[in-house]
Amino acid sequence: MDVMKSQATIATHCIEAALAAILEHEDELAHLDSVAGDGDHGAGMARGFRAAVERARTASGSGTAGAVISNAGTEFSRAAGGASGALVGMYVMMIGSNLSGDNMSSETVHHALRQGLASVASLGKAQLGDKTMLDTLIPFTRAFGEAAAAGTPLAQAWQSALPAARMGMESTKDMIASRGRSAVLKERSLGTQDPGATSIYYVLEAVGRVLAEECKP
Amino acid sequence: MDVMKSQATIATHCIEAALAAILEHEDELAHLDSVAGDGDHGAGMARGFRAAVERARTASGSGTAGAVISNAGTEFSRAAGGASGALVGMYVMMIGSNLSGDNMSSETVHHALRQGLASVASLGKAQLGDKTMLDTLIPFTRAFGEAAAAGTPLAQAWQSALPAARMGMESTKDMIASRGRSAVLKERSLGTQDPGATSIYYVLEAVGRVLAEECKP
Amino acid sequence: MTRIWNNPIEFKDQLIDGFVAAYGRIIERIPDASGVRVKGGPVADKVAVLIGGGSGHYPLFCGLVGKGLAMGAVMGDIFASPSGEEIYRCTKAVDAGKGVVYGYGNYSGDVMNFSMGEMRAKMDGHDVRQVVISDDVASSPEFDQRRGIAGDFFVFKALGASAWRGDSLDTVHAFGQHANQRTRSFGVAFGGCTVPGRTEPLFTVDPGKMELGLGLHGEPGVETSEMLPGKDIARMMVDRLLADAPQAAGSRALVLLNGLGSTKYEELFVLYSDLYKRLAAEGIEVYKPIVDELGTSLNMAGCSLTLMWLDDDLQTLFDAPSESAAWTNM
Amino acid sequence: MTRIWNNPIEFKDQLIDGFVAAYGRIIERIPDASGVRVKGGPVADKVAVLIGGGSGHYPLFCGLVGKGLAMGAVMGDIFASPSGEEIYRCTKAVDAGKGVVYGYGNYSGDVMNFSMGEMRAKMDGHDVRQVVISDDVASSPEFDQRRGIAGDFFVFKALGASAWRGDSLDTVHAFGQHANQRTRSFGVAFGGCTVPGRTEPLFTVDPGKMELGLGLHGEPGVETSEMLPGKDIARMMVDRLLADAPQAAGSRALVLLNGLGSTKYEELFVLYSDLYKRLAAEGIEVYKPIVDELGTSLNMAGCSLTLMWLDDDLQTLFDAPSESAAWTNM
Ligand SMILES: Nc1ncnc2c1ncn2[C@@H]1O[C@H](COP(=O)(O)OP(=O)(O)O)[C@@H](O)[C@H]1O
Ligand SMILES: Nc1ncnc2c1ncn2[C@@H]1O[C@H](COP(=O)(O)OP(=O)(O)O)[C@@H](O)[C@H]1O
Ligand SMILES: [Mg+2]
Ligand SMILES: [Mg+2]
Ligand SMILES: [Mg+2]
Ligand SMILES: [Mg+2]
Repeated sequence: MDVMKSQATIATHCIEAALAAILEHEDELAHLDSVAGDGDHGAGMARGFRAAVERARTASGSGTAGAVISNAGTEFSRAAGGASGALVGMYVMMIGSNLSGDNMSSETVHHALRQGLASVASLGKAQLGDKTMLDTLIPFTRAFGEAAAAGTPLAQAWQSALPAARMGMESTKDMIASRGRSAVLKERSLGTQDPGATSIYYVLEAVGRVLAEECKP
Repeated sequence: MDVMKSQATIATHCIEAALAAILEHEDELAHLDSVAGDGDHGAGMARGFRAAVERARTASGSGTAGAVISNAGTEFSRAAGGASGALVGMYVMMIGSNLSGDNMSSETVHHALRQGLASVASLGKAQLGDKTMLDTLIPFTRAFGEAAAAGTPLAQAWQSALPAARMGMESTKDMIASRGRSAVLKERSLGTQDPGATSIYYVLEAVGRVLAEECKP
Repeated sequence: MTRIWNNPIEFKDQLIDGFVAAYGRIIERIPDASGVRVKGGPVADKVAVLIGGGSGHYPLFCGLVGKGLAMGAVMGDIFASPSGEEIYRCTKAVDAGKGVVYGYGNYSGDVMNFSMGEMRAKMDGHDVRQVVISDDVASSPEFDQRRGIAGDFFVFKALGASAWRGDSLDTVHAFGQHANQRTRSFGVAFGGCTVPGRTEPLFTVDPGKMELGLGLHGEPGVETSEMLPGKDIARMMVDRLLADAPQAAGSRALVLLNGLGSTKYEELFVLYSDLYKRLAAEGIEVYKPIVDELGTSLNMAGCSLTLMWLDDDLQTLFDAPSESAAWTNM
Repeated sequence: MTRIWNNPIEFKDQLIDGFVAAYGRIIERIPDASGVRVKGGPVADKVAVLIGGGSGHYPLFCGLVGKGLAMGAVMGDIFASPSGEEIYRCTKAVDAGKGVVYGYGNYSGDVMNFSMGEMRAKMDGHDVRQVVISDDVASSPEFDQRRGIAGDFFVFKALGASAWRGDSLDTVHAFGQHANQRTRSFGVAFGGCTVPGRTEPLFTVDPGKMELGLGLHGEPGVETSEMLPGKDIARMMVDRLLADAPQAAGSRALVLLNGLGSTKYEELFVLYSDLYKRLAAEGIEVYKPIVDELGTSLNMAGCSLTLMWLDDDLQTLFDAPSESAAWTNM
């Protein structure tokens, strides 16, 4: 892969773009989480990414993309708290620590995304259809993997996987929660999109924009 | 004075009519008291007269009008509490204990009303113009005294004094409280009629109706 | 708003019933009266402190009855002083023969009713003194015209501790007066409360505004201000209190940041994070601060700051152990 | 709604700052972490109970740190579990070498974060056990799927008393599990709370309705009902709890009637006046009932009833003296 900027810088931009996307949607996320949860999802994601951005910037000077991202994930976790703090933090951290060296191809990224996904699934013990962020992440990772297997470069592979992620996110509207706080409310969560599935989609979309801009093939 | 019913019965009816009048205006009194006070004036007057009615009924069989009224006043005080409990209770009690024997002429009633008024003034240390129930009671007692001095029978004297009481009550709208809870709020009480001045007017009016009906000259 | 009730008319009786059922290990109902006293009745050889006022202010007043605190409390209806008759009955029920000190907030209804109760009790041979608490600096420029609000707590603690250690009637009374002289409060309100059976609040505060100088009975404040961030509320509270500090009272003070009902603990701690810095900057040496609800106004939104300037006597009285439904210290 | 704040982002830090400033005589800040511990640091030869969760529930969690109670509390943001990292740091700061028992309410965020904290602490050689509290009968038919609400208090008291009298790690942990097994709660809500910096409540309840099975984090109830008079709420609460009573647990029970924030003491006592009769009619022998705010949800309107069925061990643990900012008993 051929890039103009250092991969650590691009990684930092990805984290920054994620923060911007969350801040833009903070009220919407708060609202989604208040229907059947405790309304703090927007604030928690913002808290996490604010701290993650600071750490990414510090790490970016000396480190690799992987180091930037894993540091950002650790810091996200520490600062955010809550279910999403643990899960998203773990996701970002595992992606970072599985991005070996500076070889950021769509295949290595796919490997990292799968490790991230596996860690979220094992930490949260949720499955597809449980109305969680997994409903965005699983289809995204699958679609990304197919593109990567077909040899699509990173930025395009990422773009090509977003529609699947969006469909996954939207599918949570019709689901009844069975994990996380809103699980208690069962039917009450019906009709409302899952906040975690929504925020993680915004993050994926923001990262896609940075990759499209900055990873010139 | 020539009456059909026993004076004790009439006295009991007066207390009952007072209760009915307060209940009818309970919300209005609550509202007036909430502007600069604590909103409990309607409830307190109702509590007092409810208890007073029970006691009056018990006392009515064996006692004189004076005994009925003084018992009702004592019971009003005990049950109502608050500033108006002390003041109105004292007022009613002092009227009752100054109604000697069964001779209920406008003159003996005037004497009793003056004793009641004096006790309220000395207990509360308020003066005309302080935005209290005294602003109803003082003009009422004065006008009643004039009619009594002119030899007007009880029921008519009472009627003739009500307009002065009403004017007194209405004059509290333009006063700034300087006694009682609302005194603290000073200007905030301007424009609102004093709750105690209002409730005592309703009581006087209700008693007037009973006297007009039941004291046939 | 007040939502749990059966019948507004029976509200007070049911609340006393529930309170007595819950805290029967500490207090007991005074027979035939609207009040409670320490379990087992008045304690021999001790002056009895009798506190009271309207209901709706828990833990004022019944929550502060117990060893080291009040011997009894007489309870009026919501926001209504108890009647002279009830006060009289409770006086008889707490006096162990050493006399009784009344402690209550300065409201005209309470003053009249406690004075009537005192009159009757004296006729029966009870020795009675009064401490009328007037800590609210917002309510009048003249000290003894002021209302009593959350400062009640510090005065009751001093009265109770003095009585329980066996001080004479005159001494207990003098400590109560002294405690009141050294206590100042200032409060702000953000929203009014709703009494049982009614659906409208006693007053409302426009969005973006706050009321200064709240009353503890749901009375609105004495003036209206723009809503301020925590640190500016802290500054204003401290300024108002210090402008009215008792003369030559030193710099050591108890501090109570009191929630009125709906302004909750986390907010109070945030406010306190600015208050303590402000108090320190003004040279106040804070002793055992309290951030809690010790005098409420049903579910009113707001809070008040109280300082009681200490001397060694008052500090000893505050430190003395006590045990009641709502305040226990060892 | 939450009205006092400076900057919503700094709300938690300022509340910890204010809490530590106010109660520095009992607790101290854990350096470099979002938490507090008993003043002077962990006590030698004692197992440390570390409690925690999101903020907004005072006195849960920091208000219950002190002698006879928790050794420390780790504090998350409003309604957000503290992170694994914070939990790890606090674990290190409270362990006196005898091991640590975590006590917290069963929410997926808390479970994940405490488990991550435990994992890291174990890697550093700390011996850690967990008691995950699941008292809310409304939240699931399966006991260990249930949320933790006000029952936290009874479990913390048992854990703390066991730890402070010197029990081993296994014993403290076992008493915590046992206490949780015997604790049941059921709550109702009348109105939602508003978190700092927002203007809309998390949920609203239509006039004339109430929510059954409230969450302690501003989650709405699991079903909606007509608003009922106090005595019917009392009946329903008791029925729901007894339908789910632990097996063969006897009839003696602690009782906590807990206010969520805006449902005030007087209302709770009125409700208790019906509850105690109902409990007696059902043969429950109530021990030292508590009517208070021991687990709030900012200014949410509502309340919950908790029973902990006692045996002699649990009764002894409850009676053991303790002293913290919000709970002191002698
Ligand atoms: N066990 C789980 N597995 C996967 N995702 C989960 C799980 N529990 C919660 N989530 C996700 O976290 C989101 C809620 O996050 P947030 O509101 O920040 O945390 P909390 O529930 O602690 O308040 C949910 O919308 C859901 O997507
Ligand atoms: N010192 C006083 N002298 C005469 N009337 C008074 C005095 N204080 C209060 N009042 C009357 O009592 C009324 C308020 O009564 P109420 O609301 O029942 O008592 P409280 O003020 O204790 O709540 C006032 O409107 C006023 O008319
Ligand atoms: Mg949430
Ligand atoms: Mg009034
Ligand atoms: Mg009143
Ligand atoms: Mg949360």
